[in-house]
Amino acid sequence: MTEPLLEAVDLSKIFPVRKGLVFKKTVAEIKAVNHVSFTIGRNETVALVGESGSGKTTIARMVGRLLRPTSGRVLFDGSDAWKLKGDELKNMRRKIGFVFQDPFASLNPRMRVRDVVSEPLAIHHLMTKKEREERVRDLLVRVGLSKDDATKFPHQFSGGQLQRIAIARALALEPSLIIADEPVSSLDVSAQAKIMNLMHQIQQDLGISYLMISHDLGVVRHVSHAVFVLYLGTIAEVAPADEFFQRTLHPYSKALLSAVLVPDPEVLQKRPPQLLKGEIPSPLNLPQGCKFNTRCPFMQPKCKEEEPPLAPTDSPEHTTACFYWEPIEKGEIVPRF
Amino acid sequence: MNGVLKVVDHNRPGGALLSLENLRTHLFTSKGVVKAVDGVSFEIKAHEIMGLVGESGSGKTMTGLSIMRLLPSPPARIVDGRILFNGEDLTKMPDDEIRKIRGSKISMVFQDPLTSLNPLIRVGKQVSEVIQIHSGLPSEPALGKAIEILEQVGIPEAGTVASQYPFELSGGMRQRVMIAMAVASRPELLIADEPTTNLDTTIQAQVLSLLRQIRDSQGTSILLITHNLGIVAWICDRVAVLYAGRLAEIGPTNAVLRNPSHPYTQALLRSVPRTDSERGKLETIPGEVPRLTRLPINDCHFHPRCPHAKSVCQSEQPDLIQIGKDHFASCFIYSKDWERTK
Amino acid sequence: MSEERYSISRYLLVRLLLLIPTFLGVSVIAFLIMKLTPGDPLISVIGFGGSQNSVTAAALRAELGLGQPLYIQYLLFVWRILQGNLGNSIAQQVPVLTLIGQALPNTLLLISVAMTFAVAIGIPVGILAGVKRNRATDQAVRVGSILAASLPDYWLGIMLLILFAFYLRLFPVGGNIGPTSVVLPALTLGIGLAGLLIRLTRSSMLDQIHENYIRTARAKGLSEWVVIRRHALRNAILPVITVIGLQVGYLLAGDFFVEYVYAWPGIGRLVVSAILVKDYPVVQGFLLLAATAYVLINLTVDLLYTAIDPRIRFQGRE
Amino acid sequence: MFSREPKLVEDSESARPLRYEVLAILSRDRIALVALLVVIAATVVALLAPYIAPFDPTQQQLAGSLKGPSSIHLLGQDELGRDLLSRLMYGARVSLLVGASVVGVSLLIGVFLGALAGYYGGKVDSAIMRIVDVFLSFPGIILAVGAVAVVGPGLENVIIALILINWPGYTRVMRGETLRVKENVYVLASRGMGASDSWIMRKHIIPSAISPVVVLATIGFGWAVLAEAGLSFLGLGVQPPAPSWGGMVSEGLEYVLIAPLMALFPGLTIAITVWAFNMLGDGLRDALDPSLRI
Repeated sequence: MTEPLLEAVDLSKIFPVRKGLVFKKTVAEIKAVNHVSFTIGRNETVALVGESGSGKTTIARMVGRLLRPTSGRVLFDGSDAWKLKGDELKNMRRKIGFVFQDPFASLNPRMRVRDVVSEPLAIHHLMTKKEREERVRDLLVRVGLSKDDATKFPHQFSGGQLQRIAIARALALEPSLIIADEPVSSLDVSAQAKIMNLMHQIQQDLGISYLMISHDLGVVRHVSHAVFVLYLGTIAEVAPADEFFQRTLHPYSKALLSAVLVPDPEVLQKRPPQLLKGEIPSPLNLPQGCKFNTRCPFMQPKCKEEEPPLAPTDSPEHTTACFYWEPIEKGEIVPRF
Repeated sequence: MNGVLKVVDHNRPGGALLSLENLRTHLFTSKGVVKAVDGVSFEIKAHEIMGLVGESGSGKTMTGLSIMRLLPSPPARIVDGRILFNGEDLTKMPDDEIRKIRGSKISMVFQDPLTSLNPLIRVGKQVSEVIQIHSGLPSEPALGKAIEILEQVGIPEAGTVASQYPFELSGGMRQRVMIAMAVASRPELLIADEPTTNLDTTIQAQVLSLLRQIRDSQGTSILLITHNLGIVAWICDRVAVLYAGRLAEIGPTNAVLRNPSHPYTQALLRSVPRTDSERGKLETIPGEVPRLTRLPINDCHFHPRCPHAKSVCQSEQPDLIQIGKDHFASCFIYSKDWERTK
Repeated sequence: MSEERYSISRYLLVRLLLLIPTFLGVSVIAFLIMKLTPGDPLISVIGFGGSQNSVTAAALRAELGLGQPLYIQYLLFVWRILQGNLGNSIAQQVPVLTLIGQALPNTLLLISVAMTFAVAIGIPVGILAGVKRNRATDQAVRVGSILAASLPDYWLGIMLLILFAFYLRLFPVGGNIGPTSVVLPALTLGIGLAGLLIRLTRSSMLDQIHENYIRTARAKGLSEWVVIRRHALRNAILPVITVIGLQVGYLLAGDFFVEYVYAWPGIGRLVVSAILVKDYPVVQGFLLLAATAYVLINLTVDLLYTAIDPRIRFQGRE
Repeated sequence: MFSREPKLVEDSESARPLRYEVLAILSRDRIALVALLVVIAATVVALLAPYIAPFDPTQQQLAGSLKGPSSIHLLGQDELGRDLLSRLMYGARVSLLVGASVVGVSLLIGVFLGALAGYYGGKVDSAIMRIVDVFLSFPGIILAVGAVAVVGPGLENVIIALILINWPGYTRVMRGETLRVKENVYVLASRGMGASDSWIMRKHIIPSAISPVVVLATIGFGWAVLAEAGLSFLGLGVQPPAPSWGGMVSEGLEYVLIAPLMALFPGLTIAITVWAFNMLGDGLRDALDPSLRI
């Protein structure tokens, strides 16, 4: 196997909660991300899946060098991203592009499309003005917009079109990785499909890797090669995508998957969504032991005391952080709802 | 035209709780008239959950607000049509009468529960307020009843929660408070506008199941406005699909989702990313949702994006045509002379 | 509950501690503003009073430490303030505190009558304009209220004086010689304030009336009047309270034009005439008083906020 | 936040560069347009006063002392027989010069310090905001009167004094806006592309944060005109015989019972000019900036 494009090693992020108006002291900690490791290969899409408080956006920002990890390393192309300086850092910046959730928010409404898309080129002092204009036009055409859109302002576009502009901007520096944080979740269904197809096409044409953050497993199904399920900052399950959607092992993954409503009444009748009890616990007050134990229908006494490690299963590259995945799968532990 | 049936049949016994007849709600903006709702007719029967689906700009929220007579005015105004609730036309009703219906017989749950709750008032008080105005109970017993209702919608330790402010609650809890307010007076019709859009997946399932419980236990009819066809598939009995302010298709959920008949419904269903399919490309609908200010009057608004479009689609507006039992689509394909049309 | 009370008293304490740097800055400015005056202040004093002999002058010099280096003078100044001694007026040879004490009630009377008038007019009209946005009423209120806030108050004072005191003879011409004396000066101040409050109430109402929770209130079946009174107004009033508070602080001397025109014996007139004759102990005393009033009013407004808005209360507890 | 229904107003005005917004607002708001015309007229009069004023503003004509309006002296004459209209026209030069320089300099200081404080936060922020707090804790106009009294009357000193009390307000508004703007995802996106702090400030923060400051500046212009007139009324501004609006009200006060028009006209001129700036600011604010409501 070739060297991975990106390696996240044992990443953790703790946000201190400070009190006091003058002398601020840390009174609590939010453990947003706990010891998360993963790799992204070349030309591969890795999906981080989870609900609010799962830490997926925090991970994306640490990987993209927008937020400093409390501990752990990010290796990009073999070098430690958080130790790079000067030209090397600039170089790494060029290799990572970003696409954010809400295109209305991630594009400066006061800039023309031309300036939005060429902003990365301008920041890195690349190309002459004329060459940049040429490049902007190429990029717009590549993402399915018209050359003439360059002079318009963001408010003249729909959400889907704006997300195309955001993708064009991310592609401007010819990155090898694009970090996409919920790139389609604020879009209409028909626009969603188009953006996902566009991202797919770009991967095929340019050999780009994606780190895809999403809460929507339907979206994840269509784009990703590997799936990481996060719950309260901890990895619950890792599997190759094809396997994941055939066979989930962690009770949280199962619940999450079943809560995705397929638009087919018959399928839902056969396999109705499994209702979890209670709310997602506050990250300020994480449960002892397995973080899912407060809502898990299969909860056993041990789950309240010990935190299950992410451990291999009987299938290659499929790991899960549940003590009881095997008895659950065999039906030896009955769920309590 | 031959073979065309009207959906609305007032003479049917045991008929509709609510029926919309040719509702037109337009927004009069400085950029032109936006025909947000442009001739929509459907009915909601007692005890049923009716889904109203559509994408941005389809007019689904405006339909809900029209029923409640809560349109932002200016710019919105009902320009035509009737909204019959238990046989009475809501569009003609004087303000003080519609007010008696709001919150008691018809109530509404909105999309964003944080901003939809008053930030400065304790949630118990916000629920008891609606009880007080419609039942005339004094404030103490009304608060007690509010706590009872908060319990019924699945809020643990309802007494404590009642004395909290909205910002202290989670998104799911806030939406339960909104639902408690809406069902406090046991309405006959509950309009839920995207009630789960900003909620987490697992919480969404809980809230939807709560809505279904309310229907089952209280017999409330629900108009569920959503963009998510999965939600429709799970809890709706019937569904109406809107496109650019007009009804594209309407029928029992099973029929519409398993046998979609309007080309828009078909395309929409194919473009939903599903967990039970394969990795790879999705089918898409070509083109963009049209700008509502620039729509022609006499056409099928979907024709620029429709793979089957003929010239008639550009010059005439299709009527609803019956496809199956209670299942209608507004598409010329189902007219008898489609083969011969150009 | 006790936790809440505890945290509020703590919050108060911290807020009061935060005032220390502000007061230091204020004292430096109060000190410097008159120190930078070119020439010897005593010359103008002697010229002004005409009765002081050179012995008095020398004593004054010693008391104020005028011969010492600047920082010593400053330290002496702060030391005297901390003892509650604001010094004597050079021009009138009376303790500054006495002068301020005589003038303050007059100013407070003027401000409170003016503010009552402004609130009584400004808030209802502002609500009306906000509810009837962009109709003719609103536009008329808009033009009028902005005009009211744009009138130079000394000029307005003169005009009202001519009209009501000279021609119509409804009110006394100047000074504080009876209960009717306050009417014209208060009206002069109140008109501008009312204009300001109308604008503020209107836009604050507009902010709230488009919020989702107002739609929810209507969806409950509440009447429009109840929606506005019980839901919109409560949220809209917060910024208005802030401004009323700040205006009271500002008017402590900011009303001096009005006091000047009407010969009203208040703080504003006292301070401005002290400035003009370089009677700097009075000016310094006033600056300290104004800054104290400003921060105390700010603090009161903040506490009112926390009483009304639970979100702030809980942030305070954090 | 991520509403799936269309916004009622399809093309929101706030989503474009400032100059487009201003034009769009004025095209709809007739009253603000009138205000703009008043401002333009005042500016033209001020610039062209030497050419269009019928008389020399300081030329005395004792025979015409305190004469009312006539066909030659449209607004009448003052106690020294000077033409009031000409004096008002020349007075506009003073008022607008003070307004422009006070607003201009305060704006520069405020935008710079406010952006710095808001963007970097921490110690920079605390230091800047403590100073701002101190300045804001005095009644501004008294501070100005005091400052002018210290350094002596005159146009330059009035300008300096008004800047001294004006910059903190701009700084505070700019800081608040910067705090809000810097949370925008497009700022994060820019940082992700490798943008430097100075790039982010120049390209994103300042252009996006500036509109409430512009509103404040418009209203501040009116305020400065009013304040200058106040100081001149006290005799602390431009020294006689040079005309200024505030000074003219003050001169008129002495003869107010004999010739009330002498005080009336300059006062009205001040009121209309200040009204125009406030009205313009109000028009801009209603559409531009929901956050600034004072």
